Amino acid sequence: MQWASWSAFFNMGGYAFYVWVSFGLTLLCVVWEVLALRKRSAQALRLSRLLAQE
Amino acid sequence: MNDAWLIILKRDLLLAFRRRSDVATTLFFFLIVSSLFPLGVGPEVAVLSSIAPGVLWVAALLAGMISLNRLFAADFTDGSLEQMLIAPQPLALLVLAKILAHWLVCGLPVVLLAPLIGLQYALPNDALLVLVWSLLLGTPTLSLIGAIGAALTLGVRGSGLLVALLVLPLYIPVLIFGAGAVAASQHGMSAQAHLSLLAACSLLSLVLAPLATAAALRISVE
Amino acid sequence: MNDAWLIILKRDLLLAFRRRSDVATTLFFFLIVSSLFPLGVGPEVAVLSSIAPGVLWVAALLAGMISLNRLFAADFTDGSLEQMLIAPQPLALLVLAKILAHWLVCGLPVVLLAPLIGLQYALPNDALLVLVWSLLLGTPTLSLIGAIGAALTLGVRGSGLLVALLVLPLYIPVLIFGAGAVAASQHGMSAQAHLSLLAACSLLSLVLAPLATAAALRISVE
Amino acid sequence: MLMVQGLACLRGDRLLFKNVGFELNAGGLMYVLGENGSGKSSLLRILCGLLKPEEGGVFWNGKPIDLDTDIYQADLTYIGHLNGLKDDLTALENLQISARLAGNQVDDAVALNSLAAIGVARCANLPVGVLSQGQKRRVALARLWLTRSQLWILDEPFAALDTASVDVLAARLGEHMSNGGMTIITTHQEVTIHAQSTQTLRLSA
Amino acid sequence: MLMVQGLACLRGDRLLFKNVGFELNAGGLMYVLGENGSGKSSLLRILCGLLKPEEGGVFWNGKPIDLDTDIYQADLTYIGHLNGLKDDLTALENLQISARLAGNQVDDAVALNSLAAIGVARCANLPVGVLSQGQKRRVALARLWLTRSQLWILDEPFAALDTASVDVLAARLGEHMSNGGMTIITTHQEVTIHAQSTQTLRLSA
Amino acid sequence: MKINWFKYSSPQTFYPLAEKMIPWFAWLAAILAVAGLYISFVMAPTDFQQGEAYRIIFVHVPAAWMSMVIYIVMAAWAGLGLALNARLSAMMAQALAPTGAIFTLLALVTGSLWGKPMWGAWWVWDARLTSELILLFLYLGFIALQSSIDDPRRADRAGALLALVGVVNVPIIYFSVKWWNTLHQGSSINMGAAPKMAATMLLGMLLMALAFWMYTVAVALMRVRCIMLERERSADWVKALSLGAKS
Ligand code: HEM
Ligand SMILES: Nc1ncnc2c1ncn2[C@@H]1O[C@H](COP(=O)(O)OP(=O)(O)OP(=O)(O)O)[C@@H](O)[C@H]1O
Ligand SMILES: Nc1ncnc2c1ncn2[C@@H]1O[C@H](COP(=O)(O)OP(=O)(O)OP(=O)(O)O)[C@@H](O)[C@H]1O
Ligand SMILES: [Mg+2]
Ligand SMILES: [Mg+2]
Repeated sequence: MQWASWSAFFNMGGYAFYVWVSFGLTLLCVVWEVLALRKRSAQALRLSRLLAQE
Repeated sequence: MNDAWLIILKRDLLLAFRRRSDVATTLFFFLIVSSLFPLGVGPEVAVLSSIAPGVLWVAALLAGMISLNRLFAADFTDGSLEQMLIAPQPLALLVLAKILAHWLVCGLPVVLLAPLIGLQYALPNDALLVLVWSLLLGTPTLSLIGAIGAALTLGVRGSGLLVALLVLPLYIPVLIFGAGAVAASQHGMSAQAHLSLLAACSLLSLVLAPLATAAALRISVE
Repeated sequence: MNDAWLIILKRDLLLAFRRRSDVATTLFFFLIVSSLFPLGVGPEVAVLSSIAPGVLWVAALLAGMISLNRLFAADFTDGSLEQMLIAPQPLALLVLAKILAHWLVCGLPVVLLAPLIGLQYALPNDALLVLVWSLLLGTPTLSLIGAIGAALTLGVRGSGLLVALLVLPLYIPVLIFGAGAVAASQHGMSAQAHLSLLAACSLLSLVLAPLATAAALRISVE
Repeated sequence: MLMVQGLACLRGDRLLFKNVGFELNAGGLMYVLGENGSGKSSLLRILCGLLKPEEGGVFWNGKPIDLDTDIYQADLTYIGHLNGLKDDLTALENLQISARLAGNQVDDAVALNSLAAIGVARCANLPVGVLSQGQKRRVALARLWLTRSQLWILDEPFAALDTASVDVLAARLGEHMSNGGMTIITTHQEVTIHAQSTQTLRLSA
Repeated sequence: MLMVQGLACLRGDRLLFKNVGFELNAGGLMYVLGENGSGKSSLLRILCGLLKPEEGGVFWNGKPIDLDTDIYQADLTYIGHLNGLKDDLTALENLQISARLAGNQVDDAVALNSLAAIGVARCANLPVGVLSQGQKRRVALARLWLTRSQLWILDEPFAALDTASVDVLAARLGEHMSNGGMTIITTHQEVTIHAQSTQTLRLSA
Repeated sequence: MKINWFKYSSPQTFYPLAEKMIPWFAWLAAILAVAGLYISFVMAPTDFQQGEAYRIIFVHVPAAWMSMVIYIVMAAWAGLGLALNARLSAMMAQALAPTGAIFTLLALVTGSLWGKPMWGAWWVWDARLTSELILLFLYLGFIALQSSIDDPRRADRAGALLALVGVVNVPIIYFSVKWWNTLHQGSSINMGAAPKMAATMLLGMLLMALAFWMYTVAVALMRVRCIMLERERSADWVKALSLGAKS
């Protein structure tokens, strides 16, 4: 175990900003991509249903 | 009912939102062009930061110019432009709304992206700030003046190149004041004078360009 | 009868001759863009001459790119392209003829004008010579690679901007070697290595680009 | 009242027509007929003020239309060859925007009604880009159920419409005329439209 | 001999036609008929190899046309909706260039003769840009007097032609067929063309 | 046993198949990511030169790897689609592009975030950085071309051709950028500054890279399903499916 305490962990030896933004952005991209895809597929289904009901 | 210009503004923004990838191309063009220079000039930080104001502003000019054909072309081909011309509203106002939308979609993103690219050119922080301010004051003029050129070349053969020839020379004052502002702040001087001149250009073109564009549109739609 | 490519070459040159003003616009674009920089960067000779290779090459790149829409667009709209596709001749050969004509009309003038602009940037004589050589070896690659992009975007919405996005990244090696050659000679080094690389790029694209362009044209004409 | 005097139209270096004049009163319908290329669309564009005539003038209630433009344009609805629709917006959005641009505030229900009137209610929430040619045309024409302007100028409104829609549109035009409206129309088809007075203008190429 | 089997054509997401098949022998004439948008032009483009069919194949003398493309294309003359003329070149220059591109070397006199045959000899030295629609079409069609290929594919060749030229062209087509040529043609007009065998293909939208 | 590939390569059969495959890859990605993160934050020791900042390596390097791998895979699918006229291959290529672009962007951003504390600059015009930036442009060009062609068949084939041209050009770009940098002057900053990698670090990076791989597959499958729905909007199977689906 590398970390003496949670705060040391979050502090990342003074590089908190760089490390957490890196990982945070990666997480953000992943979450965003998945959500966007779910929305897109729901929208596509809705549109084809509208067309099918014609 | 004088909110017609608001309708046009909203419509154009909605359209841009529905076609996000189209919009992004202007931004990418700016990004690519401004990344070309270091590849041509070499990676030395000192040189890059000294040419950064000029290069970034030229890239903004070119991006502004190349995005112009999106301003009226679609409305022209699908007939919306005719409808705007015969709407019981002052045409110049509608034109202004379109220009505003175009700036929000094509100009503003460039303004926001510029500091990031400025970082790649190792511009110091206060110069970055001035860069953003100068672009904020200057790019509306680019859209305004460009609109005249775009309207004049609507439906003309080889309009892409033609619009460049018409519009780039008119952009030169904006380039000089804009790049001058950033360079001044880089050299530790005040950028105030340059920025005021940019603002003055913006105001002048804000008054004149919509009228000229409206007139040009009437000619082009005949 | 395998002189079909000669027919196409002659026809395109004849057409360019009949429309001389259209041709001049590329040259003007190059002129304007490369004159914008001194306005943006400031008049110091030392800075200007150190960025000259990069700036001139970037201007050549942009001029090459912006003239691309003239390569196939007219043939596409008037139906000559269909006739070329069904001619009993290898399409790649005809395409090569068109590219050659395009280079003679849009590339060569830029090569010839460049030293004049180089003078304005205070480039020394031997660097000017290398500039001309590098452009001579490099601009054909621009036309060749550009042809692929032009063929891919034929008849596509917003093709002007799109072709920039597609083609500029592919131009980068040419830019690097071309500007590198001039910069090397400026610093008193030999430009040989860069020029050979440029020539190699040209040869490679000479072999591959016409084939790719022919394939792209078949896709676009459907 | 619309009055037209001594119009001449030059396109390129060809004189399409000259000395065209007529009067159109409330409740009046006018057909403009002629072959392809005879200048029908050009005439209609002149009447809208989109094209300047080579000679002659157009007067609305006695005033030249290029003087009191805004008043004239508030009284005018023009639907040309082009539909003026955005492919990326839905039929409903398109209809509302064009109506509001012409000065008619409309809410969703009213707009939907007018789409229903011409039989494209089911397309209301589809982007116009996926519609067929005839459906697009009908979305454009749905504006005629919303507008309150007196003068309608329609360039081949029946083209690309199936027979049922042609009848619906003809009925709507008849209603407009019986309310004192005026219509100028070009068409290549035989369509019966009821009007208090009907006149025909034939252009020859 | 041209043989076509089980062709299907998809445009956008619409299936225009499927299961189209026929044979065309020396001296044969084939009409392709159908409404606007029914896929006539698309079919002709498939037959030329300009468009890939969704299904099926086209065979020339027993070989698929996308295998021995050059041989097939040497036997083929296609004139589509577009004339393939350059506005800035004269009629004579245009004609010579397109003939030579198709592999027929022609001198001035021969080219002039073929322009004369379809009645546009007087336009020979005018840039095509100043000609009228019908004259342009005739310059494009003048190639039919120069070509020696066996299979002609013509997309609405009679459109925009006046009656005299229609007769001249029909006679030329008859001559071609009597020499053992084949023609595939689309038209909206009734024109009598003499051929050893005539067949009709009707596409429905 | 003979597998009917043709059957699986038709959208109608692949659509439900992909639906079944997605959770597997998603869960694999999640498990691998958790393991990778555990190693990278808990097990991996502090770097004596770079301090804790080096932990960025656990996203940066996998992202950079993926950005390159995805481009090659995408071009391969595209080429396959072009050669065999297979719709599914072209759709896979189209589905991979945005994810590839995102990883490229992540490599750039995390690299910058690493560069600032290490080099004192967000960006230097180093060869590797520059070629990564150009890779981003190549992705964007591919996406923009496909999205501006309305006819999907044409979009597929045009995109495929572009991807192939790009793949030929990638090594050229890579070497040109490398030479460009070294011919001028020695870069004052050396990318190889990272010390010999400890085994735990390597393991962490590998796990994270595998997690990204699985994630990519899952997301590409999701996207390919959307593309199928959008393209075959008027096909009977989509109509039946959309009418059957809830909400
Ligand atoms: C915007 C900035 C950066 C970009 C675009 C970038 C890009 C890349 C790329 C493309 C790779 C994969 C190369 C390969 O595996 O061959 C890579 C690997 C790597 N990068 Fe970066 N990088 C950036 C900044 C940094 C910084 C600041 C550092 C550390 C000081 C760094 C350290 C590394 C390391 C250690 C590797 C692994 C090397 C290897 O596996 O061979 N990078 N980077
Ligand atoms: N912008 C223009 N510039 C030059 N000539 C034009 C222009 N627009 C139309 N013309 C020409 O004017 C003539 C008349 O065109 P117009 O569109 O008015 O015909 P029309 O009677 O409406 O035909 P249609 O029945 O096909 O709609 C045509 O010969 C056309 O080529
Ligand atoms: N490039 C294309 N992309 C998508 N759809 C197309 C394309 N070209 C044509 N279409 C569509 O295919 C259908 C048939 O077109 P085609 O040109 O083959 O018809 P046609 O029978 O020749 O009609 P016409 O009598 O008007 O010449 C039309 O609905 C058209 O909109
Ligand atoms: Mg008309
Ligand atoms: Mg047709």
